[in-house]
Amino acid sequence: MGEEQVRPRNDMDKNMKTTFGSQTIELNPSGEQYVASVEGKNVIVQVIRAANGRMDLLVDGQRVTAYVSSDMAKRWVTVDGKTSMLTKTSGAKQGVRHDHAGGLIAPMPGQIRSVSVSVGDAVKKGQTLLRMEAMKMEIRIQALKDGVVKSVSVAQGQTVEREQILVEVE
Amino acid sequence: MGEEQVRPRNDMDKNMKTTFGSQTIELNPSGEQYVASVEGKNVIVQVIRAANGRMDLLVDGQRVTAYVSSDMAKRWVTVDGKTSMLTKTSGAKQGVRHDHAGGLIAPMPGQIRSVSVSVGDAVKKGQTLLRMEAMKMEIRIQALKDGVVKSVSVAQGQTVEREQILVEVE
Amino acid sequence: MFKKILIANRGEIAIRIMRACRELGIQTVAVYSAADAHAQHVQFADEAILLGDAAPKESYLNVDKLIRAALDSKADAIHPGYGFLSENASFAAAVDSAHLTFIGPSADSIRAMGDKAESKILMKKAGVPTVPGFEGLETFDEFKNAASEIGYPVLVKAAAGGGGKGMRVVNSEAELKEAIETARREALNSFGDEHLLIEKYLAEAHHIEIQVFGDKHGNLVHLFERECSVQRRHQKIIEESPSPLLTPELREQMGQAAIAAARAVNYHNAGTVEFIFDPKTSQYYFLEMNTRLQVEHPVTEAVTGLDLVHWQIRIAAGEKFPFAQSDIHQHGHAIECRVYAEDPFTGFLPSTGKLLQFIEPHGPGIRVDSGFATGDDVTHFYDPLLAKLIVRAENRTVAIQRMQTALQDFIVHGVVTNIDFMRAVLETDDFKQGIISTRWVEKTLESNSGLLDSQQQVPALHSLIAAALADVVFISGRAQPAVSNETDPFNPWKQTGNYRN
Amino acid sequence: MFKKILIANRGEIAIRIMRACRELGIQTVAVYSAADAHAQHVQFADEAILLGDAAPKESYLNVDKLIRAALDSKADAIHPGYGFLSENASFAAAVDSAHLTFIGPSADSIRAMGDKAESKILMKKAGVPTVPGFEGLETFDEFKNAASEIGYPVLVKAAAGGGGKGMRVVNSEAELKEAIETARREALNSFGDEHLLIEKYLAEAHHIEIQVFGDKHGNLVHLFERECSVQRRHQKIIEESPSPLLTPELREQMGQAAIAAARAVNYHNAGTVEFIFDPKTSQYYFLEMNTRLQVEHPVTEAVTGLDLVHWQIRIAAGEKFPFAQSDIHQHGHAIECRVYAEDPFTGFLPSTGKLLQFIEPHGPGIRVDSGFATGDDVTHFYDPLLAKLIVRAENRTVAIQRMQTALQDFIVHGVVTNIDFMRAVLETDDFKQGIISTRWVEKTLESNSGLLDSQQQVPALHSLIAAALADVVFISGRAQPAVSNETDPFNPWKQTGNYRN
Repeated sequence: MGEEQVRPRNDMDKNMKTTFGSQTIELNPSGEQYVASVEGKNVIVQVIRAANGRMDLLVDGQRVTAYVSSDMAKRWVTVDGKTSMLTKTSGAKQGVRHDHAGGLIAPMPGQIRSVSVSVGDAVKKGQTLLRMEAMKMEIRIQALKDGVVKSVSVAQGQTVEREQILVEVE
Repeated sequence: MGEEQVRPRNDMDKNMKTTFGSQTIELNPSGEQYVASVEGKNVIVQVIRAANGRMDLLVDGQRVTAYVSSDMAKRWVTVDGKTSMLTKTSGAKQGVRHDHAGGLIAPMPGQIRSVSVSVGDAVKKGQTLLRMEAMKMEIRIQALKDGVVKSVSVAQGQTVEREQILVEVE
Repeated sequence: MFKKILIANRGEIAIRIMRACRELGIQTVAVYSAADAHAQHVQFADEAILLGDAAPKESYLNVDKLIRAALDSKADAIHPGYGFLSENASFAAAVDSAHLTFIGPSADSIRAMGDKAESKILMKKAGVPTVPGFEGLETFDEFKNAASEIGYPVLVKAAAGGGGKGMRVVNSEAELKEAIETARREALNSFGDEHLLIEKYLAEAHHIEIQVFGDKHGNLVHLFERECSVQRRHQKIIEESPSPLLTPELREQMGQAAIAAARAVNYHNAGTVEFIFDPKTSQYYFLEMNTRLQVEHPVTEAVTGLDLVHWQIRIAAGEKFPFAQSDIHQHGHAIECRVYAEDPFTGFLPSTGKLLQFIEPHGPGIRVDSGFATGDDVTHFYDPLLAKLIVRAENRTVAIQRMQTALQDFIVHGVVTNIDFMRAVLETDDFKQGIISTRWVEKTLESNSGLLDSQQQVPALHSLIAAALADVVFISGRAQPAVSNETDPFNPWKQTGNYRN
Repeated sequence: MFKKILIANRGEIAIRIMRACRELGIQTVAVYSAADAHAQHVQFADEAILLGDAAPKESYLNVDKLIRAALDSKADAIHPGYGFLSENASFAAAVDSAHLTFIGPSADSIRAMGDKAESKILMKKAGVPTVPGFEGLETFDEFKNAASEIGYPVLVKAAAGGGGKGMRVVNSEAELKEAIETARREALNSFGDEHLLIEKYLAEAHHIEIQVFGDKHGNLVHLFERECSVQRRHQKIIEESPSPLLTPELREQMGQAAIAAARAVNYHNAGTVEFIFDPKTSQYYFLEMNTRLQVEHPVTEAVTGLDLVHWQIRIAAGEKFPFAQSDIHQHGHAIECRVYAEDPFTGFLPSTGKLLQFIEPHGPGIRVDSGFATGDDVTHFYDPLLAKLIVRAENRTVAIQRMQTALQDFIVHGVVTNIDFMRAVLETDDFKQGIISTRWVEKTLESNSGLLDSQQQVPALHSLIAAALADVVFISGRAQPAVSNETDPFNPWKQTGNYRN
């Protein structure tokens, strides 16, 4: 094919297993290529070139260009113009994000404008629990279900970070 | 001015003298700035930002953006859209390039097409000494002055590098 | 001509204005807040002046600091860009009083059009068609009665407003009270004025606007229309020119109506007259006039070949138009996509973070007006517009194809963007047929039409492979990189410190 | 429409063609020589096939290998670009024989225009004005007599040639013999044919060419002129449209002459009819017809709004023009500057090396067609064209201003370029007045007019300071960088291995 070939590294000559969310992928070095296994399906992968966060691959003979950036456990990946954000998880840590199922988190950094409920209040699905302001917009945080307020973690005027828990409803 | 200030490094807290061709510049750290001296003239230099080969400077209060790349002793510098190539020289090495005053060097890599003179030949200024081919063009190497051929370093068909000496005339 | 212009703005529009200044041989002064010390617009300018803290009131909205910065830097004019103080009549007046030139219309023109209620009355007088509705209401009962008379759905919106802020659609009387309260709060917060007006909400309407331009010698021309109906949260995301809906006759009528609107307020410099267009009846109604440069002005530049910012500056300096209406033509087709740091899956809430990768597309007919670069932070302090992507082609079909490939080549990592969403919109039959109305995005998302499904939540096989391989190929801090690439001596991935793990 | 196209070329033109293919939904196959394994055009394509060694004969000029690559990759058409095999009738015929489509004119059209002597005879028959001269001469005496009859200065040039190769200006009989010998050698070497023709050399002439385009259904249109008189070594470096010299009447006459020339050889697809224009008499003479896409085609795209490569592909696939001559207009003004790796101080000899920095300019009205990126090698194997910089503006004055700032923003380190030289040319009164003839560069340099002096050989103070500071600020391998910049996590200067010292 005349393409520059990239050899898997020696210290990598064993199977690598990575889990992103619910999907696990295994990479097995094989000569100058990798065999990638996902859900029992195998494909042959060859790295043509990799630099500046861009990889040119041959996947089962098909040329694939991918951009990958890394931030902690997050991987931003763009293939064919589609961008996905994957989060690397170990088996044990899976489901971490669901711990906050009853907790309402700040969708973005901003400032709390008003808090309408207190601990112990009964709330209805869709009821506005608090209002915050971010990027000059008012955002209403509403109850996702009927329930009782278990905790209120913020007060009016307070600045909050993205994904910070604001209110928990049980 | 609210600009981010960059402190000269501690291990650099002494005067630095650099010579490019015939010009020598001295940089003296002074607080958070430098005093640059060229031919007895002093200017105050402050580094606002430096990344990816680009520097934003304040030179006597005037904002200057410069791009600098380095290759061995060469420095490529672009300021206000003007690009210069400077060569760092020590005092001892100055004038190295003039050693070849009588020697004709290849202006670019290429192949020798024909050699028209031999050692001992008398040549006239402007006489074609050899022809080379590069980038599909024929380049004639001509004598810069009347003289006698002292050496011929290449033969027909030979591939030559840029700045390789081809013929010397005395 | 001016020697030095201060640009009282940030981001892509500040840079776009500075480019025009450079081409005209004019020095530029950037202003910035503490959050923007490293911003691209600061790096682009000849001089840069810190205004204060990140909060707009301390920086980009602070009239006194801006005037002082202009005087200190010996600028002779101020360009306000769009947003911030661009439609603030007091700012324009303050610039005048400081013996500086405001690059825009007169303070009087801004004031006349700034109050949506008053301007509507003015337009009725000038014979420009307006949407059925009422101005100057105060009590809830007045609003309630007005709404009943107009018939639901109605729209309440800030009299001083623009850009979708302080605006609410009300479908029934039950929603009216909260809508009025929220709109008032947003209006007060955004524009310092809580007055609202109420009008008929045209559900299937298109938003079509006409660019107008006047010099200080009484010449007024229009530069044709922009179709801006692809909106979410009442804010435009895709604009184009020409509009697929207009016939030459309608275009001419609306152009003349826009000129009449501008003439009614003695307008000079660039302005936009926005119309609501009902495709069923081909009726158009004056919505409001934006007395400033518009975000989507590049679409007009692409089809007319005129540089609107050059002309803003030249007009402000007193030049006369060398052309008449008959010299101006629309050629080809242009589309703009606004690339926002926002998440379509959370109702388009803004997304913040550090840009880990920011690669702009290039190619014939492609223009990118951007305010960011790899490594920059997208903060929650300001509008989440990352860049505007504009394509020009000989017809609408080719323009859509070109935009699709350009969006595909636009790589942004570190914040969630609307790029994939816009690709999905461009792919729909509705867009291809040019029949998207202003409520289309909202309705289409509500009806679960697959607009978001097409952006698979489960990553494709190739993405998974790439993500897993990246750790092997790029992670450093080990013996040596798995991939050596001699053509790339500056490969940052070879360096431990760069892999943020 | 085609499903897959092989591009038998490299560099910027290969990428430009691939962009068009992508927009039309067509897969692309790149070909490359061993020297180009890392080249940008290889990275841009959907597939890439190695042809052979760096020497063109082993790769980009190898007909058999190219046809085999097209068949192997199941391409259904080949686009030849410009240069290489683009005007080789045998190649076009071989593509046909392999049941592939050649994206260009027929082999017969190429052949008819390929021989400069024969085509001149053909043009005389078709009523197209030609330069006084003689074809079909063999002996030195024949040339000598012809030259005397025409009157010195005369031009000897390759009958099969183009692009300035195998071409010599002869000012007196004393120079004639060596000129003929050199031209013959170059002709043989470049085109495999040593036949020469001789004609009157018009010293103050302009080079003005007309873009023509034909479909396979007999429709032929012209897309107006390009003024290409800024040349060094008989090769263009700056082109523009419209030409400052042409009146609407002359433009129409030359357009019709170009269509007549194309019709005489049953032309379809894109072609260019080159004319010599004498500004004193406003006479124009047919020079040659280039039966391919031209380097400077973006200038025409900018003023007509048509995408020439799209249309090349669509015409080759059998489509009919949906427009007539009267639908095509020139709008605004466009200029192209060819950024070459060449040194104006050594008579524009090519410069080779690794690109240490390659930053392209961006902005409204700016287009860059480039084949290189930072880290790439510029080798001596191929043409030293790095990129084409094209600007579009509403008139010539603004276009020149825009080009000046764009050139200023084009940063190339590692090879010497002609950027500063082109800036100096654009700055001259002669360029501003549009009176530059094809010999202007040569004459101006000979007369020591300061064109090169303005590019100070002694670096300015600011450059010296920057060069000295770089070692302090950027050199790593020491404790830690002097400058920390949090917005730039990938700063390559922080890394020892990247500072090439």
